[in-house]
Amino acid sequence: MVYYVDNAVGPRIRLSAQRVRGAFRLSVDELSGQRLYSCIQCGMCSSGCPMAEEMDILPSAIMRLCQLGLEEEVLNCKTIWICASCFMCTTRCPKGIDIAAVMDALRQKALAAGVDHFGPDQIPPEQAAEVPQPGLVGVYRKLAT
Amino acid sequence: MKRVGVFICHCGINIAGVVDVGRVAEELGKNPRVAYAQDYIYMCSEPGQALLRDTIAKERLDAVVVAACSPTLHENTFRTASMLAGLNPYQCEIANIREQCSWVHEDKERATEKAIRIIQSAVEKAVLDESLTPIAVPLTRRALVLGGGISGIQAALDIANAGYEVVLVERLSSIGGHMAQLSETFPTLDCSQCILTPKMVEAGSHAKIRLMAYSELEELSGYVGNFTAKIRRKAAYVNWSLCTSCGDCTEKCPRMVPSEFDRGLSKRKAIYTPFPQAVPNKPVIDRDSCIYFRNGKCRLCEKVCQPGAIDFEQEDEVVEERVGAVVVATGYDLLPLEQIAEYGYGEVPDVIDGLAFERLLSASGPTMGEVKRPSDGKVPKEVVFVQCAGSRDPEKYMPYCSKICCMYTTKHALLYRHRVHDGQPYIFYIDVRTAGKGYEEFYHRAEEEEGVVYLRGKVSKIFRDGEKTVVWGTDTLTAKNVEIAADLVVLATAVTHQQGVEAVAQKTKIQVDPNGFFTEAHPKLRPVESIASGFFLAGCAQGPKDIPEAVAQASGAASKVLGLFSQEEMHHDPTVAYVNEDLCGACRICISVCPYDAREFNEEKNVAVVNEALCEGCGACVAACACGATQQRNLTDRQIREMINASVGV
Amino acid sequence: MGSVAYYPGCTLKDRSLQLDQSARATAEKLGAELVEVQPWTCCGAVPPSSQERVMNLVAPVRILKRTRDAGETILVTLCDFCYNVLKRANYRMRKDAVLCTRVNAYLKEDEPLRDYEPPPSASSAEYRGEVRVLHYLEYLRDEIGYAALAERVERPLQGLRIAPYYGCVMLRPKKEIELDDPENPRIMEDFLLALSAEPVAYPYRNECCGSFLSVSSSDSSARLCHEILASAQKHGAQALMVSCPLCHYNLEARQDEIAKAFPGFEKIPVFYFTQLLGVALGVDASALGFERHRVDCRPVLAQKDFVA
Amino acid sequence: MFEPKIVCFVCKWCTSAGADLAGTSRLKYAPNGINLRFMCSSRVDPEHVIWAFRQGADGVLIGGCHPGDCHYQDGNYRTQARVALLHPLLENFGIDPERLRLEWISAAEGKKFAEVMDEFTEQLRLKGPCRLAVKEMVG
Repeated sequence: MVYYVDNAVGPRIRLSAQRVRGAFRLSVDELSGQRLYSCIQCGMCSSGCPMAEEMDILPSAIMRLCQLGLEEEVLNCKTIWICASCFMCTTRCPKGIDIAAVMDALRQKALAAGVDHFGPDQIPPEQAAEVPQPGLVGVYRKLAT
Repeated sequence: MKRVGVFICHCGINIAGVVDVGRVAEELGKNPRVAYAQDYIYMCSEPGQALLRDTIAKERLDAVVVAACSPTLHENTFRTASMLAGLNPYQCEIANIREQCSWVHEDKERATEKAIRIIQSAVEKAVLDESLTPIAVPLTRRALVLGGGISGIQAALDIANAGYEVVLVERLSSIGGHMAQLSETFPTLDCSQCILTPKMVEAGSHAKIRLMAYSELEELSGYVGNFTAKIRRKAAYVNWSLCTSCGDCTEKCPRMVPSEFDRGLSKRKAIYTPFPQAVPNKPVIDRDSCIYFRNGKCRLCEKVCQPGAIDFEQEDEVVEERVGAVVVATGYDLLPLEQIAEYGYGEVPDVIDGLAFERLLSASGPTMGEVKRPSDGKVPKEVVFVQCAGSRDPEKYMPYCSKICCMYTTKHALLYRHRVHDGQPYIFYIDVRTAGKGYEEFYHRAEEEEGVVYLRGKVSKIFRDGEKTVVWGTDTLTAKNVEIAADLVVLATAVTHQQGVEAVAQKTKIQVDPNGFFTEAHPKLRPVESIASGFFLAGCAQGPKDIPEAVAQASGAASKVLGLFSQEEMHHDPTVAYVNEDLCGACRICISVCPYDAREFNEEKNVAVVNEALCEGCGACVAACACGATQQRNLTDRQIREMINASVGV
Repeated sequence: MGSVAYYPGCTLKDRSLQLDQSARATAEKLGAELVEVQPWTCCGAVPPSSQERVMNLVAPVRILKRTRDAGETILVTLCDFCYNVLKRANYRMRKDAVLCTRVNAYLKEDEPLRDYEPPPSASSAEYRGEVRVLHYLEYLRDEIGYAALAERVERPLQGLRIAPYYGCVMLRPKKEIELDDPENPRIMEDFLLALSAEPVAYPYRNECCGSFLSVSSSDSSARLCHEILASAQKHGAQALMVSCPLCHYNLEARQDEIAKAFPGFEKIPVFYFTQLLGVALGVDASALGFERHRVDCRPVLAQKDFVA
Repeated sequence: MFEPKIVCFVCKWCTSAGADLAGTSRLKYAPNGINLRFMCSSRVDPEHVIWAFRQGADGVLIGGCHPGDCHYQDGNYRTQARVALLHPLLENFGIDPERLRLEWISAAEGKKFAEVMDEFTEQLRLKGPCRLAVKEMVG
């Protein structure tokens, strides 16, 4: 039985060593080659993100959720599919974290579950014929397995 | 009749451009009280000063008025010049016709009128000015330091090393303060004992320091340079001069009570030294716990003491010391856990405070440096640290930031990780404040390299659940509520004023702020002095601060004391209050309004008198005096009336 | 100047022919010949990050290795994505010895399959980042020099107000690209000044155009592009200038959609920098591929008599 | 135009220093006030105020440090209390209490000093001469 309204905060999350030092954060660290613990939550990545207004979770909050090992929240969010890999965050991060790489790592983990977020049927043929290759390769590489 | 000379400065065109200085000189010349009036281009220049000096001699002037810039700039210059010409410096008055006239007005006619009135008013004052000499006050070059923590030790050593005697008074039986309880210090992680104990030993054995441990200030009288302190040496029930510090008494004592030094995490005896490195290393009997004092039997310690140092008949002794300056370094305390309702009122066994955790981390602590929780001695695998426990909470606890907790909690988490490799520390914080050299780097080290999880949000509730201590908090960064089933919770409880600060404040008359910390004379420019002369502040008694800051302030206070001691004798502005004893109605209002206790009542003569050494010359008592008996030198009511007359042009 | 090794990349051979065409024409005018190092493959098109790093690096490093083996020290490229991929791959080959060894191991494996004969001088030595990857703009700035370039200008673009658009991958991430300051770049502005054109300063020059999102989420891309274009117009630009085919596609080819979504939006031409260079150097307009544009660039140029 | 005479009792530490700052900042204000510089505003005896009015002042300004900033701990609080008691007294004497003004002007508030002087002057201009001038009393 679920009593919550849509997008309610949800139940208290139990933090534990297992969670915060668990496999999820470590795998994101490894996949991205970054250290999530070095994020100081200053929010600069969020404040400069051109796509932030369309995201459900700000990039800095994504970093935070990863730090706490909240895998489900991260992998089910929209943000990671909205990131355009423009590297604005990466360029400005005061701790030198490649946040775009973290987003890539998260997409990769989410895609490993087998659900593509983009398919050939979603692109009109006339567009497919004229979009420059980096756009096509990019969308398949980032949003599909 | 007094011969008054008036000198009007042009200050180039700064004054003369707006004020018709020639006309001013002419007008003043008409005043029958003015014997001489002259304008000059730059009065502060050497020729200007020479003019002043020469005219004083030539015209046999008894007083001068220099109409020029603000007295804050050149009052000293002109008073010195007057003095060189043989005039008493208090016979020189400044009329400010630049900052408060020529620079602020455009209408030349009216500015000239105003300048004339300003100067006339100064002339009226000068006519009635007395010749005064600064009040000389003798000086005892000996300092009293209250409190034997790191601040007190530092101040005492600095003063003593400069060659002056120090009386160092410590309430407990050993100096060292809270620093002696600490394990390691941030951000360098050097061992607290290792850097503190040499200083304790030095202070304890210094030829110029009279260490009075287990003593408290009973009474303080006098004023700057001349205090008399009565110090109560509490009965230790041990004759320290006979005691050899062998420790046999402590070993044999059958009575065990919680150790204050270990924050209740271990037991001590009823006869004890608080910790092994204590200075002086002499035991005291805790009368409240001692079996003999409670029911008249036991005296085991006495039996085993070979030198016969145990003395159950010992009584408190009050010693009188004369000192010239007082350094207040009475330290801090922590907000008791028992006062924090939402964190279990101190009833959850595995909720401890920061100093207790220091003892758990300390190699010489109750667990020899192994982190074991109080409830069952198990090594905690998940430890939650809660910052701002009682700080930054004006509603329920302390309104201020305790300043040191961010850093010591970071240190705690880091040291915990060093001791328990598979342990997970969490820190709940509101802000992480790391303003200090190497502090931010230290914080990053904990977060990045040691995997300390920082959670931004205040813990709302802590409760026991079986073996676990459950912490309910939030992480505002993800906007999610979190809970942690912790094995140990460490509260960074608020740094509060020392117990008994009210008594010290009352005895010393030093102002205390609403939070119980001693108030500095100026928050920026006089941070180590009290507004009351002769009192200096050091360490957490003035406000929460870390060791480097406390030491810096202690050295600052010591240097202020040394500055005071370096004077031949002290001087004091003579424009103080005085009493026409014939007029005094003995109402004593003056005594009640004086902020400096400079007004006293002479029972013999039945009049109120002024202690000139203490009087700061504010004039509050003069205005309060109903019968005009109290006057202020060179600012009498008569002078003020004449000045008013001149300024309205009567 | 002689010949220069050149990597056009897929897009320039297919969807952005005018970029390739105009670059070659301008190089020729400047006395340099852009020579493709054959055979070449796709660089991978997506900047390498995440764990796929190793596999993603094989293609670009192969291109770089072949360039080195052909005896070249410089590789010029135009497409910002190719530039980003090649330059970052090169950076990693220089900085990460372990990664370098692993990538080279893969390259060894494909040796038996190679369909080309390595030049006799080429060694099978591991590739360690020896080649310098240069953007054509960078080549113009650092190898030819903007001062020298200015001297070659036949038709100064006096009075032409151009908003340079940098986009993302040309400048970022700074540590690996090091072309210019990513927050306050000068390379395009200085280029325009060399051509006597007037660079327009506007805040959106390094904001993202949406990149591949124009495929998956075209509304988002349209929003971003509209902000960029409107900002440039507000600051007085007559046209934009880009170097990236994807930026060009998003900012130019999709202006119909932008106009639909944002009433009041007025279309604005978007040049490739090579086209403006061509005009200034006196290359015939027919060789610059203007006919391939959706928003005709020629009226802006014709206004000032830069082209017929 | 009627130009009121204002006697200003200013404390040395704050208000006089604020007036000096108005000068160093070259602010311009009405020249109607003459500053009498005391150590502390608490030196001002209510009698001085009455005396000033008797001698022909049209307004009296007392300037002290802001609450909590008094150089002598709490002198300005005493001043405040005295002024509060003095106001009804002035009324009894037939003096408009608004002619006695208490202002906290710090050493940093040169602008405030200038503004207060202008405003007070204007206020007194509108009120006209204080009728408790000594001439009237004597006459």
